[in-house]
Amino acid sequence: MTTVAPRPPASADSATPMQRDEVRTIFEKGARGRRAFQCPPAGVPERNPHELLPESLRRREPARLPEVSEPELVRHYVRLSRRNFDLDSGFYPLGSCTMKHNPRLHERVTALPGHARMHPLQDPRRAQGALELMWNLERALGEVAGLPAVSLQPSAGSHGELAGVLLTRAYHESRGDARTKVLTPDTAHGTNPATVTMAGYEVVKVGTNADGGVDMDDLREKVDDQVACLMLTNPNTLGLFDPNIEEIAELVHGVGATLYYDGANLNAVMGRSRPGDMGFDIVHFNLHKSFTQPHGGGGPGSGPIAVSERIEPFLPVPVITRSETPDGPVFDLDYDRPQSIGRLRGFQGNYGCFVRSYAYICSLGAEGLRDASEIAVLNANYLLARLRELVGEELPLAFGDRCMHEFVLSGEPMKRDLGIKTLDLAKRLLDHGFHPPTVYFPLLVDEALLMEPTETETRETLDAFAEAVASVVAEAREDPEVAAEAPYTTPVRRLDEAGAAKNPVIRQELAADGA
Amino acid sequence: MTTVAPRPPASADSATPMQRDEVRTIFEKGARGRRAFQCPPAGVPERNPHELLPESLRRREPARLPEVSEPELVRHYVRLSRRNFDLDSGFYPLGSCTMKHNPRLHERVTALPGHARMHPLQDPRRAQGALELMWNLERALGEVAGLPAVSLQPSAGSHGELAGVLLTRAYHESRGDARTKVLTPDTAHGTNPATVTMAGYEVVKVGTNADGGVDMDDLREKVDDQVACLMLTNPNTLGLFDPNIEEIAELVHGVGATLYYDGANLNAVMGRSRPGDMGFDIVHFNLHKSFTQPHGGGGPGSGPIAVSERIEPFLPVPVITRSETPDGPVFDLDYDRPQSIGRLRGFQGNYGCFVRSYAYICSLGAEGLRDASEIAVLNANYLLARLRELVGEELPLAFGDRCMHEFVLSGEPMKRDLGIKTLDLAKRLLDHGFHPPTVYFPLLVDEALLMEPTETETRETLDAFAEAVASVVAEAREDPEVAAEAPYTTPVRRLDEAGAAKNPVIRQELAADGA
Amino acid sequence: MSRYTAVTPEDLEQMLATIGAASIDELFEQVPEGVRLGRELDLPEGMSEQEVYGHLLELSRANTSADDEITFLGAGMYDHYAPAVIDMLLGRSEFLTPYTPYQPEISQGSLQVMFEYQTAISELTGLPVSNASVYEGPSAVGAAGYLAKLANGKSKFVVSRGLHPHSRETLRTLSHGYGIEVVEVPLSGGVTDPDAWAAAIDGDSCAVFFQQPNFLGIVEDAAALAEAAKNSPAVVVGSYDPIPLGILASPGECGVDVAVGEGQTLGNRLDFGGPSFGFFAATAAYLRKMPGRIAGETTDVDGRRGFVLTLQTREQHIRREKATSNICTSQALNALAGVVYLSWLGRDGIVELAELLLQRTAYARERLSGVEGVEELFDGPVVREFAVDLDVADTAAVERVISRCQDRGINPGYAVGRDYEEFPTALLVAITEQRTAEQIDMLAETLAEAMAEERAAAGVGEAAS
Amino acid sequence: MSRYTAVTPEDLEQMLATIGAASIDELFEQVPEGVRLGRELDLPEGMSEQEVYGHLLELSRANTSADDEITFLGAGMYDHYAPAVIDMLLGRSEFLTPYTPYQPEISQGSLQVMFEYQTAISELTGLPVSNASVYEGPSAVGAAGYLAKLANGKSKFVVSRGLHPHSRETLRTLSHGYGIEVVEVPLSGGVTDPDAWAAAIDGDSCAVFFQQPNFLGIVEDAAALAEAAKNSPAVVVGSYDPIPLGILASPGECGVDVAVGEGQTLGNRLDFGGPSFGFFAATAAYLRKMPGRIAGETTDVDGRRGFVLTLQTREQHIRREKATSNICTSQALNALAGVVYLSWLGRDGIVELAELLLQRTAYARERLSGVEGVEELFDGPVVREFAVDLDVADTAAVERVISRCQDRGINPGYAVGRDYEEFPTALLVAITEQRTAEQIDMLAETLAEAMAEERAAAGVGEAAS
Ligand SMILES: Cc1ncc(COP(=O)(O)O)c(C=O)c1O
Ligand SMILES: Cc1ncc(COP(=O)(O)O)c(C=O)c1O
Repeated sequence: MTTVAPRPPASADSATPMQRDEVRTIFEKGARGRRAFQCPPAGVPERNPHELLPESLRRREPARLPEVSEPELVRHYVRLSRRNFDLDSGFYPLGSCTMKHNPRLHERVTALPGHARMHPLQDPRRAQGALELMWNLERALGEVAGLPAVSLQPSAGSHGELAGVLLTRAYHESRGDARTKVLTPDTAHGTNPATVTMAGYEVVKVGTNADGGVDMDDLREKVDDQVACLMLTNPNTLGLFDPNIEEIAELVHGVGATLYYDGANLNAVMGRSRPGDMGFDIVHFNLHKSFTQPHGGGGPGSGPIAVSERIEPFLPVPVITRSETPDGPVFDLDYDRPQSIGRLRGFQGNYGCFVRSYAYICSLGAEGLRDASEIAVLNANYLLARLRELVGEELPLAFGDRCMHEFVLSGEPMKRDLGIKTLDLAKRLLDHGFHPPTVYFPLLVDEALLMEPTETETRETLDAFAEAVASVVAEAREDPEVAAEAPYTTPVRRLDEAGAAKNPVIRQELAADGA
Repeated sequence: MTTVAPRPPASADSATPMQRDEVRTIFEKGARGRRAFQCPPAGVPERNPHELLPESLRRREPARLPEVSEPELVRHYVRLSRRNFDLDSGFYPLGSCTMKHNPRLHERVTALPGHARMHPLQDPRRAQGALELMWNLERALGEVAGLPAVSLQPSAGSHGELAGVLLTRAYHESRGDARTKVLTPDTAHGTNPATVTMAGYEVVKVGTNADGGVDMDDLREKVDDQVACLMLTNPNTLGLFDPNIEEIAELVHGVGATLYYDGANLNAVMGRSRPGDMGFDIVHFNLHKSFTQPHGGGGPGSGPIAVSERIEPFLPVPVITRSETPDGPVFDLDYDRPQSIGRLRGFQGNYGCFVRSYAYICSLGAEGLRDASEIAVLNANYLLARLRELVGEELPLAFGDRCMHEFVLSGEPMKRDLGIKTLDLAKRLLDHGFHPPTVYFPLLVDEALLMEPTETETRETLDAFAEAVASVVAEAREDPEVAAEAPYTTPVRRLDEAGAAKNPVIRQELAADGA
Repeated sequence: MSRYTAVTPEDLEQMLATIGAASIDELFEQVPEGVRLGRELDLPEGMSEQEVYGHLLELSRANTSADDEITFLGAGMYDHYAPAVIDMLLGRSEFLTPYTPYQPEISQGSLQVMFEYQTAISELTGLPVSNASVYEGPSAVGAAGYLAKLANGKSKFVVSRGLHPHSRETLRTLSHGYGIEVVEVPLSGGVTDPDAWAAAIDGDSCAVFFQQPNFLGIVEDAAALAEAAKNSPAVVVGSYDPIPLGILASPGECGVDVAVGEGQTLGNRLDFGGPSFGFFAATAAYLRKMPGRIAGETTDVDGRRGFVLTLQTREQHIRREKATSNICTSQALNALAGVVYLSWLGRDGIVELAELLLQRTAYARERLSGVEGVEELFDGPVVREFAVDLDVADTAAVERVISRCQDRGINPGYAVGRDYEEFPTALLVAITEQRTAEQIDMLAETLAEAMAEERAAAGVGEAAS
Repeated sequence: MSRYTAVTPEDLEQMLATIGAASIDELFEQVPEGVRLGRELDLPEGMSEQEVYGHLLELSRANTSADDEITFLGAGMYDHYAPAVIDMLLGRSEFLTPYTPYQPEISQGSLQVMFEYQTAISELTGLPVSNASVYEGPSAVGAAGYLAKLANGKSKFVVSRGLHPHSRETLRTLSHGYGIEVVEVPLSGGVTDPDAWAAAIDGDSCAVFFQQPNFLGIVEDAAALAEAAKNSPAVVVGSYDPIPLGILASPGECGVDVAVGEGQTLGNRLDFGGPSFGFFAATAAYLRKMPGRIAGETTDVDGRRGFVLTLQTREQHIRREKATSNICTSQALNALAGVVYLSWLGRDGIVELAELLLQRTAYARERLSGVEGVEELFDGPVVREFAVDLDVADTAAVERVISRCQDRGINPGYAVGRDYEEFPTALLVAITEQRTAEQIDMLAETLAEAMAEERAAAGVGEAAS
């Protein structure tokens, strides 16, 4: 390892330089006795607190929470925030994550007291706005999926998957049909197999053919009456729409299994093709992908599911109902669903997310949603074309010729010929001010780079990104060490992840005290 | 000039490196036809627009406003924002500016629709909340000032000054007394003399004595029956409370002139001493200083005035009134004030600022306001003590021994002995992540550094700042070039201000077009 | 052109040329004809920003929110005051819009927040290990069950009926999948029946679950409940309300193995039930069985301190079908609200707040017990919520009483009979620092009126008064 | 300890020791005893955040805001929709909390915003020079007057009565100080009387002032008004409503020297009247007489593009008594809202929006003229606001009609008679894109009812119907 890596031109995007080593947690700031909180007076006749709560039930050691004034609190977290890269200030082509623009309108409407300050157990008669919104969102999602019934309850994609596989189980059990296996392609996202296990099924992997689609022979071989379900992403995680989808559906339905649609890639096909029409029984949506929830550094999300007629009786409770009355429609929550799989969580799901995605659908309408998918596909193909033009040899497309909303390049030739890995490219892109694409996924492509530009990016940004990738490749041709030691301009550089896992320090040690 | 200035350790506080030269304005982004705005349909029977507005009144050249999508708009301004230093992330000891913490509560309450969405011409009977708030704020400010009447109308400190001098004029004129001069000390802020001219008076400067107070001999000499007013800041811009204030008041009142209090430094004395009790007739407040308005990069502010009995009849219209009725108090706006100087602006002043400062006063109460001033003075004296300890020789205190809420150091010895100017020190502090103090003001101190830490800073921050100043001085002792060419870590470095003024480019040139 | 996209006709032309395609339709040729939609979706037309705002505002006005009534409704989510700093910080693009921190070099903000959050939760629970959040309360209980299954593979969950009904239902839904039986232990005198609890725990017990304070608001003897499981293989899981933990014996002090709970009260909105977050803490023994993200401290190549996602071999993206959980997207932003809230409260503040709740709740309990036809359901210690029994016919009558109160602008609480047939006429009343003594007095008066009305309508008591 | 300060008892002790003082009182010894307060201020006790929030919420609820009624009230401030991006950007600490950009190296954000703002205002007005904002509309008119005084030193301001009454009053207040006489020119047929205007302008005219559209909403022939001053020394000042400038002939196209106006409609809240901003643009001739901050483009020592405050020798901190204005703190944040709003609208959007106003206003004018007892006051062209005359007794009756409408949830506008004795029974009605056709229909119906009631009460017309 050389000590003086060639550095890119010094950069500084901020007017508040923070020394790189100045990393103190909130627990390392403040002082004993400082506070941001001021407690209001109780205002009631004071009772002896130790009579109200006996000593035996009281805590002995205090929770040593931070002790800071409000200005210290604000400054700590504002400064900390700037150690993040974010979508609002840079391109984020993280494949499979659909990092599309998050309209600020959504934060405004979600914050309205009539939404934000609604208690989830409010009498439905006094929650008609919330229920109507959820009803409308269910109908819209059902229309996008091409399926008749929707539950908004799951909290994220993987939660939707779990709901979906449990629905499959309930469906089979209702027919006295105890099945044991669930098929997932080897391109599947990790949540799919993990979900299968959690739902008590065995995972059986299905291979991928040379075109990047499901290996039909392998599928034919594995599909039998012990198969409860096939979970599929379509377009799949290679960004390719499976041309055999109709046959796949036929095969799966032929053995009485259900077909599950992992909706993470729905952004490719909204208004152009519908999972229900492809033969899927159960679909989950990632509202935080296709329907633009801000991702919050790892959530919250929301993972509604849409299902076919035959799955509908098993949906989680409660279910939203709508009845016509002389005074107009009335919405309610129905808990009386004898075949339901039950609850997956408290209350009615991540309503705050529903408000955002509903606002999004209202903004775009039918045409706008289709347009979004079309431009997502256009942008992906444009970026792909630009990259092929610039670095087609070093970073070839892994499968196929065109793509849907995302595509996978292989960093294999680059690694072989230039000596830098996909990871190095990713790290060097940080110095160019870009978030790297998803790397090393899907697993079946060596040195994979999964790129998803989304529809909300400009052509100029795609060009700049393609040129940055090309410049990293060109630079590596001169000196691979540059990328191998990148990044240089970030608050920290490559971190010791192995050490972190080996010797986990997952909380701050605090000084003991007797107070 | 050497080309390779010694550089501080590389720093990067942000996860989105922006190349230093990447400066494009919003007019240089986007493309013809892009848009963030979507116009709602008119929804009325369409009329011929050219009949409604004849061609002769229509504009010929379009306003070539930016053309960007919402994501482009957001990204532009979010990135741009990070090229600012701000109080929420760093220490801002800008003397005379009282950069105290801006509680976020204030933004929340100001945004409540019942405040933010109030039309200023709403019928007072339907604006009782707003008028009550203003009434309460007037009473509180009057109590802090020790004066009986308040007008909230002026938009900022200098607007308050103008109101004050015009009130003085109205007062004298009402007595048939045409005076011509206004006295201002040489330590006065620039707005004072500028105001005097705008109000049609002649400025007469009063000197400063060796202790940093008003030169009493000079004052005695200049005070006569042509003097309409003496404008004073107390503590003054040296951070010193004038020990002769009672005598000054006597002298000024002795010739029938008014005494004006520039309230920019009120943060030193809240709850400890009151301008009214010192003999002042008119006081302006900078709500954006003592009463913590976020400064917004140069406003908005608010500059209410408090006045004595004899000045009250001349206050701007409208005046808020309160009457007791059987249903409780009723507030109204009184326009019928025959001696009033009239309006200084539209409507009732910067109400949004009133909400914030009123919330602040509610939070702190009497004790909290006094406490704020006490800690402001404590912090200033502590910082002064620390700096004396560390760099007392190079940067001596300009006047006096202790200070009130701020103090002035002289960079003269540093310049003489180390060869770096106050400006260089200021610029080098940027690399340490601090906003520099006010420099070259007040004018009567050579190489002045005016430092005001405020009460909301921690001791740790004051220590770190003092040490940064000391380290710049120490560094200059080694190599004055470092500071002379600082800063190094900022998005841009020293800018050509002379060139900018000589050849002013004050708007973007846009390509002509025929559209 | 949409306001969120930027392809002008010129852009389109040039982009298609670069791609070498004649049209966008050509790009969709991958989609087999048989599954092309071939029509526009049946959805309303798109709207301008202001119209969408107007529509959503209108819907919001068709709700009765905690701004529109004085609410004593709790039962799992509570109307606490969240300070304004939280809005500001959560609204910052830098926290709001990034994805999960896969690239640590440019995600130190999110990662350090996770580390701080884990520390705060660890302190609060007195347990050494916390993850960076799970979805929310009841599913956190479910996740704890799955951890237990992975840990010991036993066949039975023993569940106190004091556990929130949503948690019990969720546990049942999830455990059905992997085949664990759920046995419920009844309450006795308002707390988990200690004998039934001890009797239900045996060598097949995979995990035992209780809630603190329990659904009726009563503080359980958590140490005793944990002790009862000591000689079984069972993982002891407690579902905790975090604010009362300011004064209640911590899970760590009580011998609890896994402490979970609903994080809404820590700086998150009510939001009609979500998003909030679930916290999940455990003893060191379960570190490598934890679900979800965990941030760890480390150093970079230059020796600088930094944070990374760690112990990822537990997770689905690495371990796939062998993962400890399928969770991926979680509740990072809500957990940020949580750690900011806890830092805002601070070490002394959380104690003061909990003591305030204790006092006001005691006052409210006393006040309501003085109302005609209303009496304390149980007399165990409570911190922030308590149940009273109404002298009315049935749960429907309780709901009518509630509704009568609501018509007067006061929401008196939750009808316990909706979930507990054994307490058909109980009303669960929640107190927060936002409910003043004056409002508690109003509640007592309003409840008295509503009770009188209900009893008059039903012909009970002084019918005509 | 206060939540905004951080001095613990240990801090205090150590700090006093470092200072060498025994107590805080000692630090205040500078203040002569005679002027020490010696008691606590007579103010209420401090409150917790939640209590302050509650109090301010309560006060806000005692107001009838534009959220609580359908409002057609304008007369200088208008209920336009401001997009959500503005809240976000103005809420960012980086824009919200810095001072005026005295250190350009760490203020490029604010400075570039100013430069962009100046460009946008320059485009909108068709004038080459814009400052970075002044306080608000009427005081911007006052500032234009002072510029004229500095420019030519003449003795008379000629002012159209179409200029907003607040602007006229402000001009009078300010000009009294430096001794300029104000002469008003009446309206004729709803616009500035051209003959009287011409007659009033002479060799002593320092400046002439008109408003576009004028207070009654009517579009003036700005070019003709400017032309009339051409052979005088007068500076031609137009006070403009910025959104109609999307379609109205620009000041630059009309020969106006200085264009000012109220910026509230450009992305700022109503806020009961402020803060907003005033814009101030001029021909190149007046560059060095402009008040306020101006940002200019330049380069740094490394040749990088950057922005600075420029032409500061105009300003008070440099020139003191010789400054072109005393303005210091101005309205930077509100001007930021302005440039973001204009960028959001965009080149085509501002035209579309103004055309929308044109159509809806025409519709409203027609609808209201159809109401019994209501007729158009003047028939000149209008864009966003118009006056009708009510067939009632006097201004008080107009105010009663307004109040009757407000009781029905609609605020029909402004009683012109409050400021114009020549139009005692006129009602000024403002339209924005937030007022739909349906709401305009409701206005017509409500006004009809209110008029009928008022006239019935006064015994006019079909009293009993
Ligand atoms: C293809 C795919 N499936 C499933 C998921 C899981 O979704 P979530 O993160 O919402 O649980 C993801 C998200 O990363 C995904 O990309
Ligand atoms: C001493 C002094 N006086 C007056 C002013 C002017 O106040 P404003 O900026 O609010 O007009 C200032 C502000 O910088 C000041 O420091």
